[in-house]
Amino acid sequence: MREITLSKAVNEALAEEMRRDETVFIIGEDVAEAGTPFKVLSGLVEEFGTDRVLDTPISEPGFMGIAVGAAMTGARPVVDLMFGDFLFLIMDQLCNQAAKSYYMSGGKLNVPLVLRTNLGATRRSAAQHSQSLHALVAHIPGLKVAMPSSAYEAKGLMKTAIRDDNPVVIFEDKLMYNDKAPVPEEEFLIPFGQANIKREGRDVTLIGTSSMVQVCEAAAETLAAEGISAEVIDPRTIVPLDEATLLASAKKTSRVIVVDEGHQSFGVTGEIASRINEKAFYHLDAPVLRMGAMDVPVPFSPALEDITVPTPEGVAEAARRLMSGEMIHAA
Amino acid sequence: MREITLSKAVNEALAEEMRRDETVFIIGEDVAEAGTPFKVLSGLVEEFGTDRVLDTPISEPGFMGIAVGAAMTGARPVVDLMFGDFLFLIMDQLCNQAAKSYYMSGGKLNVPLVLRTNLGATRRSAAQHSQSLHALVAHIPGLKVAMPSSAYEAKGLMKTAIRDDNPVVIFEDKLMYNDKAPVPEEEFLIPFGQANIKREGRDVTLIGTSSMVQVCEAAAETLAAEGISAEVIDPRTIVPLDEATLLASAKKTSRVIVVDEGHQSFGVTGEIASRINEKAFYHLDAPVLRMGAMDVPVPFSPALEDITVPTPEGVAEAARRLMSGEMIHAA
Amino acid sequence: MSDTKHNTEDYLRMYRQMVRIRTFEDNANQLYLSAKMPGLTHMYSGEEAVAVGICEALTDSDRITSTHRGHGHCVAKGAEFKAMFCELLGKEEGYCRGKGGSMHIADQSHGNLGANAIVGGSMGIATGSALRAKLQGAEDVTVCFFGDGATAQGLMYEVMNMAALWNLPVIYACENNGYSEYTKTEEIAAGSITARAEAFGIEAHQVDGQDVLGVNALMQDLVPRARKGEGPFFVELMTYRYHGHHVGDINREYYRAKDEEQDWKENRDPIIRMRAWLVEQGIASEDEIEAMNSEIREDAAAAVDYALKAPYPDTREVDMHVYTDIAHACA
Amino acid sequence: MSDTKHNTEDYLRMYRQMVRIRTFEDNANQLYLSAKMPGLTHMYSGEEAVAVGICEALTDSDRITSTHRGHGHCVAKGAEFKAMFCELLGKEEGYCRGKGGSMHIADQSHGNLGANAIVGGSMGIATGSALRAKLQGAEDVTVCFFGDGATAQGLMYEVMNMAALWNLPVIYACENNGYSEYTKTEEIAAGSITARAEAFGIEAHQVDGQDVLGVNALMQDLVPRARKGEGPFFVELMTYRYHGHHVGDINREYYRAKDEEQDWKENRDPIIRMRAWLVEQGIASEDEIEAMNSEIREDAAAAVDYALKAPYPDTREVDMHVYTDIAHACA
Ligand SMILES: Cc1ncc(C[n+]2csc(CCOP(=O)(O)OP(=O)(O)O)c2C)c(N)n1
Ligand SMILES: Cc1ncc(C[n+]2csc(CCOP(=O)(O)OP(=O)(O)O)c2C)c(N)n1
Ligand SMILES: [Mg+2]
Ligand SMILES: [Mg+2]
Repeated sequence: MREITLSKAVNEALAEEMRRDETVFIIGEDVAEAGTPFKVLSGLVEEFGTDRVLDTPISEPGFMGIAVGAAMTGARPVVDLMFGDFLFLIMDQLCNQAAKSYYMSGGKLNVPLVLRTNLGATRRSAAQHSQSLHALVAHIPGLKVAMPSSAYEAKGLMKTAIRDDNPVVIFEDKLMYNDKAPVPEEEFLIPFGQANIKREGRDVTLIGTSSMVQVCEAAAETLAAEGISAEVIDPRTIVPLDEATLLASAKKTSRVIVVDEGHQSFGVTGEIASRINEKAFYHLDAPVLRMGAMDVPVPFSPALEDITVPTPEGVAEAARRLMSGEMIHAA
Repeated sequence: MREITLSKAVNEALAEEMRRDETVFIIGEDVAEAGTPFKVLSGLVEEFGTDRVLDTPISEPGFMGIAVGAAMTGARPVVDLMFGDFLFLIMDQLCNQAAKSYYMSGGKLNVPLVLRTNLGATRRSAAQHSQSLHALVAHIPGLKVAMPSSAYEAKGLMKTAIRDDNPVVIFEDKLMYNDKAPVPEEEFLIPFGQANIKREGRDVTLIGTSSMVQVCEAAAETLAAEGISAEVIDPRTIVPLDEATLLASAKKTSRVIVVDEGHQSFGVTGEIASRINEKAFYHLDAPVLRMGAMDVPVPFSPALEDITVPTPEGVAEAARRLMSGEMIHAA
Repeated sequence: MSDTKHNTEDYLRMYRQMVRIRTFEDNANQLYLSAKMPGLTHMYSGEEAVAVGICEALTDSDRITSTHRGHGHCVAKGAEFKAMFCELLGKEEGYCRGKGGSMHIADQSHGNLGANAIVGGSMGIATGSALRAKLQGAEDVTVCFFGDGATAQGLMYEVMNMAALWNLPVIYACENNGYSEYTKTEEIAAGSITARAEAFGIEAHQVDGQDVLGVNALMQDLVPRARKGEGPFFVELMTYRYHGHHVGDINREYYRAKDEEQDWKENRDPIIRMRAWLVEQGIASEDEIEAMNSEIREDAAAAVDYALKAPYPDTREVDMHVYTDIAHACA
Repeated sequence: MSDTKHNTEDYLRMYRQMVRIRTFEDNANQLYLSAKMPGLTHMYSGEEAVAVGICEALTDSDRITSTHRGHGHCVAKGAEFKAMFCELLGKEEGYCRGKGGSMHIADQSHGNLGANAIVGGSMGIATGSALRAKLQGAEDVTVCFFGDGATAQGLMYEVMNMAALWNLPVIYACENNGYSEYTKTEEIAAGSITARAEAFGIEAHQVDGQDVLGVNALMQDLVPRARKGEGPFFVELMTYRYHGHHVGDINREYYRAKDEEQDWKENRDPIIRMRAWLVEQGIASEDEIEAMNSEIREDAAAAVDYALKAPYPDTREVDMHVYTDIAHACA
């Protein structure tokens, strides 16, 4: 199968859906001629024109609100939010308006929009351009949250998101835009709420989101060499969450590590770990371990930044601890 | 000891601190003559004048940003955010600016401000005036988060918050403003990061935040009558979190329920449950149970709203299930 | 006003709609005072000429966005009493199935995109609806209602900028009733409100909001111009609310003199003015008008009765309408 | 310009500071091009007269807030090269101990409240600093630097409104360099930028931002007036950035013609203009100026050298400075 970059995968998904459905349009800063700073949208304005690839002023709350209104009345906007950190600026329009409209109207006014944004540290962009804020969005009922872990997922989930009649937030890892993966030429969609078992294993389950799937896969490689068989699972969407697949794996391996690039505290790892603890407790040989990003603003200095996020070594080490039974003494 | 309302307790705390420290001022909508819609601040403008009790236009991001700048340069603002739901409007100033300034400046520019706001449903205020959004704030490093459960805590935590050199967010339960509790006449502070064991017990630990402490206490009463001895713990601040006290209780009772009024998914209950699972796993007879608010926008209709939040009956029922060992089959 | 003979029906309908709003509010207030309505609500009484003068210049396919003080807009845009009272009481037959209540009430089928409990929260939505109209070549115009207080929200300037850059068919209708909550407009608005719109190159008008014919005449000019792509426009409507900020705001002399209220009610009431004009012009006799008034009163009484007896939504509805495609979000 | 003789030192310092900024930027760009600098950075070259003309009218106790394009403000407000280059490279001796980097750089001890990576993010901070000054009877003035692109952020209007209502000693300095990222200002700003400030009753000026003496003269007038409570003021400074949006934005002809760049560089360069004027006025000879330039060049080279060799912060610093009173946030 051909291999394309994550960036290209997103671009293709958007182009295909825009061809299929005239009501789809893109709105955001420097999305047209510039194709975004990450160049993900290059070429789209040439095909679809400035009416469907709309450059906005630097008004995140404004264009997010505009997207909500357009979505409510028959369009399907794809909002481009340049950095995930800017979510803080649009939370009201996203969480008080988009997320609640369908419910508050008793099922009358739905908001089919997609918010494309990103996450991920280690790009030397410091505290306001490096956050992974998907947990905040996942906490708000009414929003769906997709976290592609490769070009394949980026394409399939984006297409599903655009066709979804609810507001969907997609977090792309900005460090992965140039990473290639096999992506079929033919059209495909990835349904929401279906986890992907990236690698089967017996001894320990590694659940990773977004780029942490790669981290888990790398850890699994290392562990395999040591005779530890790790299962790697990518939930792909955290809302809705495919609990069944996660629980089945937990029950099989009896040991679970959840890895996510958001801050660890009050984040995604706590939710997933809790669900597994609650529903597979008597099958577990050890507590579900969590590995999130450190609870610190992301530092600029490379010497500091790199140690704030989970690494394959860290995950492998945690898996070894789980296997060794060492946890018994800790807990 | 005299009993005063939570509203009066907050008012006293502010008045005392404003008398003690000239740099403390209050800023927000209708805080002066109106004393806020909840009348919590009545009388303060009469004592301290409109320079220290500042009415603003309806510009939440604006006055939050102003508070950050004032705090950075030598004042101690107490920001009044009328409804916790409006947090979505000020997230950028709170989370990108206030929370990170000290870190981004390498320890040079700290931001000693207090953000007073509220949480709590069942006031028939619908989806945009009923949210309990403390989990979002707790996820962001650099912020401290206090959740008073009675007039006593409301006073002691507010005074501590004002003297803290970091940004602190205090969530008052808007349904509790008229609830009375014993509060000493003499000055007192409640240190952050110290949980309060509200009731000792042997069989099950009920951890509740804010108004859920009352819910847990009521459940404990019911359970006591049935011969089940419940320990009730109020963490008082969720950042910093007094893990030690929670773990000690979990190890003692072997059964834990965490009750919080925020949405259950990706919220506070998952964090607390995970920490206990991680660090007291081998002492637990059953999985830590979580009871948050339903994952739905808060509905207006009383018939629906009341069932979205944890109740004493629900907590008692969950405790009974834990005691009966029924969980084994569920998990 | 030249076409008096030809427009007889229009004039009578405007009068009728204003009386319907006033009557609706009188009943809503009564429901509150007799403790039959859950929560609080904001009365539109006194401002009827604004909603009616504007909405009578719109067609059913034109859209509006409304505010926390939204009953007037809802009636003026074509809603019926029964479903409105049902919504106010949280009943299943309400426009939002009881999930929205007063602050989210809307007859969505007549183009009302919802009342909004976030001050200024609908400005993006209205502008987005207009963007959708432009992109899709639709002819509808969107009117964004908001109060003087909402002009303090930055969102307004963001979306006005985009509306102006893109010539969107949106009309910003600022209902300046002299107060936001308990504060006079001059204390929260520096400079000039219309000049703010003009600075973005938007044509702005100030008009007497108590003169339904004047309001309507202006809109009869602006709406077709907006349809032709000459928008956006900004209109400041000088008006007054007769009640307190909400039904519970009864002792309000500390911020507003009784004399002032009396003056507006006696000398500038839009209904009294219109009635006198109708009689003077020979369009309707006093008797005919009285008959119309009582018919409306009876209608309202019957609707209140109906709503009081109507059933609440089934509790199973609580987690419906969170997502379009997930029947029960918490199942 | 009448006081030429008396102000010789001031003129020389202004020239010197402009050259220092240009030299700093040339070195920073070089560090990027030679892959010695982590991440990206935004060059101030071309805009020197703005920062210098303004900051030379301020005292050390006056405050400024800065932007993502903040090196110029930082130098102009009194920072030294060594700590600046150390910060740029993420070293421990940087002004922010390497935690901030280019986008958060600030010599806090000279009243710089920080560069800010959120466009418009510092507008509240600057206004709050001014509020603090007013409340505490301090005499300092705060200057808020921001770009033309930032005028699209609603926050600006919120805080201008409050600054105007409360007569705060703040000066909003809009650096209009014709572009925000890859978009021309006229495509993102409707109407007139100064008129927007005037609509809030704020005195606004437009000035040639390439003329350091003109900028300084205006500020010498406005700063003392602001100190006396006659503020706020708004100044739009017409300027130009010589480099791309950031150092990596090299092929930029798709949004900006080379001719245009050349014209600004050759015919309107603030340093060339000032140099010619100094010589013409007999304040400095060409030789003296050359000597000054090379001294600055050597200074910079030495500082770069120093910074390259300086140590990174110890990894134990990673969770320090999250809170003032918690030594290690993740301990
Ligand atoms: C963002 C936000 N801030 C504050 C409030 C609380 N609040 C509700 S109505 C209101 C006053 C609104 O004034 P205005 O816009 O003039 O409308 P009016 O009530 O006069 O019709 C306020 C402050 C809110 N609902 N939303
Ligand atoms: C809130 C926010 N939106 C978008 C960005 C990305 N961004 C960084 S600089 C910039 C352009 C800023 O333009 P302007 O204010 O004119 O400043 P200039 O770069 O021209 O100095 C943008 C869009 C950001 N950093 N913050
Ligand atoms: Mg008003
Ligand atoms: Mg610019």
